[in-house]
Amino acid sequence: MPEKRISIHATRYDPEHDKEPRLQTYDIPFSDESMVVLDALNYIKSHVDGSLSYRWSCRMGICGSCGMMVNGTPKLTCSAFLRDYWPRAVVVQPLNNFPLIRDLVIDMDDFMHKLKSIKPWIIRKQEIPLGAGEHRQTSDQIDEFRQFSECINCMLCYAACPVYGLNNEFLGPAATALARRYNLDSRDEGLKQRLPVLAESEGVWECSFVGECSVVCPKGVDPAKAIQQTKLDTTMRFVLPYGNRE
Amino acid sequence: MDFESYDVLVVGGGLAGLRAAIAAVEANPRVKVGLVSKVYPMRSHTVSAEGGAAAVMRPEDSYQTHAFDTIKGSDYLADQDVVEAFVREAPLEIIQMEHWGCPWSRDPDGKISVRPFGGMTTWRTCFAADKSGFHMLHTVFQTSLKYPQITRHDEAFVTKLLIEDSRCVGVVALDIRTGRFDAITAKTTILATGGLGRVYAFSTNGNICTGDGMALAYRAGVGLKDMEMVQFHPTGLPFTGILITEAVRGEGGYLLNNGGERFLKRYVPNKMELGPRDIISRAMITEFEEGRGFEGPHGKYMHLDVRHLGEAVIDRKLPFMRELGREFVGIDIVKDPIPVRPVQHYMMGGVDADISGETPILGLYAAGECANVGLNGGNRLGSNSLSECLVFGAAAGRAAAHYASSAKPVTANPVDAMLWDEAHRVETEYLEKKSGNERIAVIREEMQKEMDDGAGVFRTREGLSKLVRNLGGLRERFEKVKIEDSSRTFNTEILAALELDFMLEVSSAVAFSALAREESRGAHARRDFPERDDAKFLKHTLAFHTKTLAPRLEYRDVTITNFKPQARTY
Amino acid sequence: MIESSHLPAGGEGGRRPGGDARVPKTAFNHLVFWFLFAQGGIIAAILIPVHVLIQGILGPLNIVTVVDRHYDTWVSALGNPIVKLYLLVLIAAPFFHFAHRIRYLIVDLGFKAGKSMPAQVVFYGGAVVVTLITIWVLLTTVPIGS
Amino acid sequence: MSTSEANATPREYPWRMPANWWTRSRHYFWYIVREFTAVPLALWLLWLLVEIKRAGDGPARYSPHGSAPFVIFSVVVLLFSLYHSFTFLSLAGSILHFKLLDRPVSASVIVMSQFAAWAVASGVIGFFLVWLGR
Ligand SMILES: Cc1cc2nc3c(=O)[nH]c(=O)nc-3n(C[C@H](O)[C@H](O)[C@H](O)COP(=O)(O)OP(=O)(O)OC[C@H]3O[C@@H](n4cnc5c(N)ncnc54)[C@H](O)[C@@H]3O)c2cc1C
Ligand code: SF4
Ligand code: F3S
Ligand code: FES
Repeated sequence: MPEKRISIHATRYDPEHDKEPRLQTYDIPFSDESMVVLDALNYIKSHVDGSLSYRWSCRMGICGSCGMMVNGTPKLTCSAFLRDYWPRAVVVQPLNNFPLIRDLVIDMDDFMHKLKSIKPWIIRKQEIPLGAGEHRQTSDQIDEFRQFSECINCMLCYAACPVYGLNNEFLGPAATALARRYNLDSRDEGLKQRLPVLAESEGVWECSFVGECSVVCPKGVDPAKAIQQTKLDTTMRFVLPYGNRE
Repeated sequence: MDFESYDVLVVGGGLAGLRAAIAAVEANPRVKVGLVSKVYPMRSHTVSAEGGAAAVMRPEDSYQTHAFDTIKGSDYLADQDVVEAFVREAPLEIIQMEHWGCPWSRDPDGKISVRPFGGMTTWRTCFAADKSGFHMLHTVFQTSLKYPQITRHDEAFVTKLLIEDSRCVGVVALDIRTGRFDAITAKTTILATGGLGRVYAFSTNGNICTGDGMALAYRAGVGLKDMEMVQFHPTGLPFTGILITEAVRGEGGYLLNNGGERFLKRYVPNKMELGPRDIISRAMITEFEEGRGFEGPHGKYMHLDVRHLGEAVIDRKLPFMRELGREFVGIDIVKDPIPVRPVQHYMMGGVDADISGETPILGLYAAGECANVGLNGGNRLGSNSLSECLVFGAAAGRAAAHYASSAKPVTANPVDAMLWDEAHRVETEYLEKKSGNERIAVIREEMQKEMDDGAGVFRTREGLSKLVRNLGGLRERFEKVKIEDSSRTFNTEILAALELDFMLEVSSAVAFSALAREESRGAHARRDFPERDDAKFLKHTLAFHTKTLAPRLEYRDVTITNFKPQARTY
Repeated sequence: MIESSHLPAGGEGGRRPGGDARVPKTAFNHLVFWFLFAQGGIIAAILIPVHVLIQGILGPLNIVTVVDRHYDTWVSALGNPIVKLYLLVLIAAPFFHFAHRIRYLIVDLGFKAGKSMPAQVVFYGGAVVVTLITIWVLLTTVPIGS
Repeated sequence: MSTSEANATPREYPWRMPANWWTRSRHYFWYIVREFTAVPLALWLLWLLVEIKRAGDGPARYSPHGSAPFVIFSVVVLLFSLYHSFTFLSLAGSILHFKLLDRPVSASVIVMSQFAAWAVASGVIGFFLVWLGR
């Protein structure tokens, strides 16, 4: 039986030589059913073309660095199986909605700043000393925010969100989910400091609930829910009578 | 243009590095801290740790037993003063993480839960479901954003330490995005670059775990300690090497051979699945050799069975394992046993550092997996490493901040020359050299295979001698390596070459150290010397860089305080 | 060519104007718009389909008798203040929803002008105008009690 | 040797959103349809306003709209309005979060209750529209 093969079309862009990105085709052996798209890229880099650039590390879907567009959908390439595409070709492109640095490497600095802007740390009026031990927290209290704490910053949601694609000043899905993660944490008292960031004009209001962010999220974070809930809670704080304001 | 410099420069954005950066700022809010990492900090390999972090958290437990478990686990190669200090600090660090927001799993009364772990006599591993490392890393990273004193240099690859008059004054780093070389200077430098798993073909470690920090320190003249001590974890998924956490056994999973037998009863009868990693890994290899393993397309394996735990327990305590099973093996661990085999996992050895992370070079510190402060000896107990990153990361951060406040400033002159030299070296050795014909990946794959064969779970003199010979050959071939990528922008091929250079360096430290230790201790199992030999080898190996491939080896006594070496049985 | 330097600046800023230094402020206009949008949306979702079905399809096809098919019944219904109030809610509230959606749709289709202050005035102002017209029609067409 | 200017990232290829982005995926397309429902619904409500205004025409000249094109238009509007109701109620339901007896109410229960409310309201309104028309 002839060796099984698969075609990979990967984006190439070297700012020093290219005016714009183009696709390059590689025909590689598809030797193992458990091969993922990332394995294919690694095969290319190791054996065909050492200059192909992309990010990856853990190969177990947790470091969040290997997100790319695979046949038009944002995916973690380390958990996108070739067998799901074969015998069709696989088109691997850099994540949508971000400036492109090189080949499959996008510039995500923007997110790093947005992350910082939502103050993703526990804010307390009064810190308790280490000697006093831990804050008590029940499993139910953890369940309030658990889902939103699972974000691996993979940027698939930003790549899926057309609103971010149209206006990259939008705070966006993952940053809002993480803000909500802290706002819902029973140990945190920083809601008031985070609200202005969430509720400013480029904050949650920009989102028109396309919902695709949650569809592509590999970790079940549901950032769309985080955003809509933030809109609702923020509005209620101001619309409802004073009793509900903090 | 002012000559700016940091007080404390941290190399590495994993748990140890971030903890060090925060500790430095908290020790002295006036210090300026730089944090260099070759990947965005939250991509660091700490992210993949699953099981949890050990600390004495319960009244039933005691520092004494945690210390004893650790020392016995280390096969008496741990420095006992270090261990004793470690067990006292660990609970505070766990609570500190809690205050910073780490979503630790909780008991019904709201306190941090603990679970059993291999080699620990009692329950003391704190966990955040089975994504402990992920949650801890994101917690410290996000907390670090709070401090304006910390300036990050993301995606900058350190190629060399700047040493001036036997004092470390910073690093040379390649800005990956622009291809520019920078001298990032500082009064003190903390190495926290993680492990070296990628020198093996089959490893749980991520692509970035290439032993860079060890090689950097080694080349700068610091000894690498106990490099023969490489941990193999019993339960990796065949093919990918993805780790199935020890917590699976902690929660009650069984290891079964092809006869459906819990074979560990022949090896660690009192501990069974909760035996230490080195012994279980050897037991599995022995079973394979005696024909009691399953045969699969990716080699022999055993079954790890959690079906009897039931869906509820699995979903509450091991949800990520179920996800991994589904995503990467196509099984549901509620219904199917998990195929597993031993896999390279952790490096006990590392940069020689003392209890506060200080190395013999002034101004240079090390912490985390890349360091060897004497905690893990011959075998690290599962879940001690995350705690180690916290405790010794913080210690190094504080020590560095303290030293920096009295150290004399760094001057521009020699630094400029060193920067130029280093930039020039990389340019000529890699970018401008067009003559080579060796592929990086080919050399890397051969090195990995050699390491798997020669410095795996079981070692022999023949195997190790062959390994050092072949590493020599690979080093020569590496001189002729070819770089196809001529761009300066995000040139990952140059990084691969620099990493391979580092890996070849640390591999030979491993191989030579292993060849010289003619006994079996902890993870270092010599078929030709199956017994532990306290008379000759109750000592740390120190490997020093030389002009040739072979390091100069020295030995240093182990510090013994309260625990006299005994036979290690479970 | 070797480019090198000391201490590269850790590039601060991001893509938002002002970068990390700017001070965020709650946008109350958007807060109100969203609140009205959500209210209107739920009212539209729950009330409109049955009106369309009965008044737009079943009535004209004479499958059932419907209040607006006959002058008498329609006028007497419209004279009832509760009916007036109901119709006001039915018509006015959804327009705030529509205004919001259409404005965002325009932005989605690539017309940035949809975000501008004039667009906000036109769209939400439009909804206010529809509300006023509805009130006027309801009060003048069939006065209460006639 | 300089610092910050040199760091200004050069030559990145900027992202440009193609104008036809919403035709590139089924999900995006249905999202645009969802947003577009506002247009037919608005038109239909304007018609209803006209219908009210007509009541001022007097008994002799009163003629409710009932032409075939109008019925066809209504059928189209009905489809859009059903799509609006389904999407809005399920989306709104999934984001609401309440607690009942200290337990969070599951999203599916909330969505179900929204649909139930819709059904009841439609029944009551339908009844009045017909009953008042006797
Ligand atoms: C799959 C897996 C599961 C584990 N589970 C557990 C567990 O349950 N419990 C436990 O206690 N331990 C566990 N461990 C071990 C533990 O996770 C690691 O030892 C620990 O996370 C190491 O942290 P670190 O900060 O030292 O290094 P890392 O997290 O690896 O970070 C290294 C950092 O150094 C940077 N770096 C490296 N080289 C360079 C360079 N040349 N220039 C610039 N930056 C550089 C990297 O970018 C990175 O930021 C596990 C390990 C693995 C692989
Ligand atoms: S919310 Fe999901 S998709 Fe978005 S960055 Fe986080 S993990 Fe990735
Ligand atoms: S895709 Fe974008 S528009 Fe909102 S719901 Fe998600 S952020
Ligand atoms: S390589 Fe880490 S998420 Fe894919």
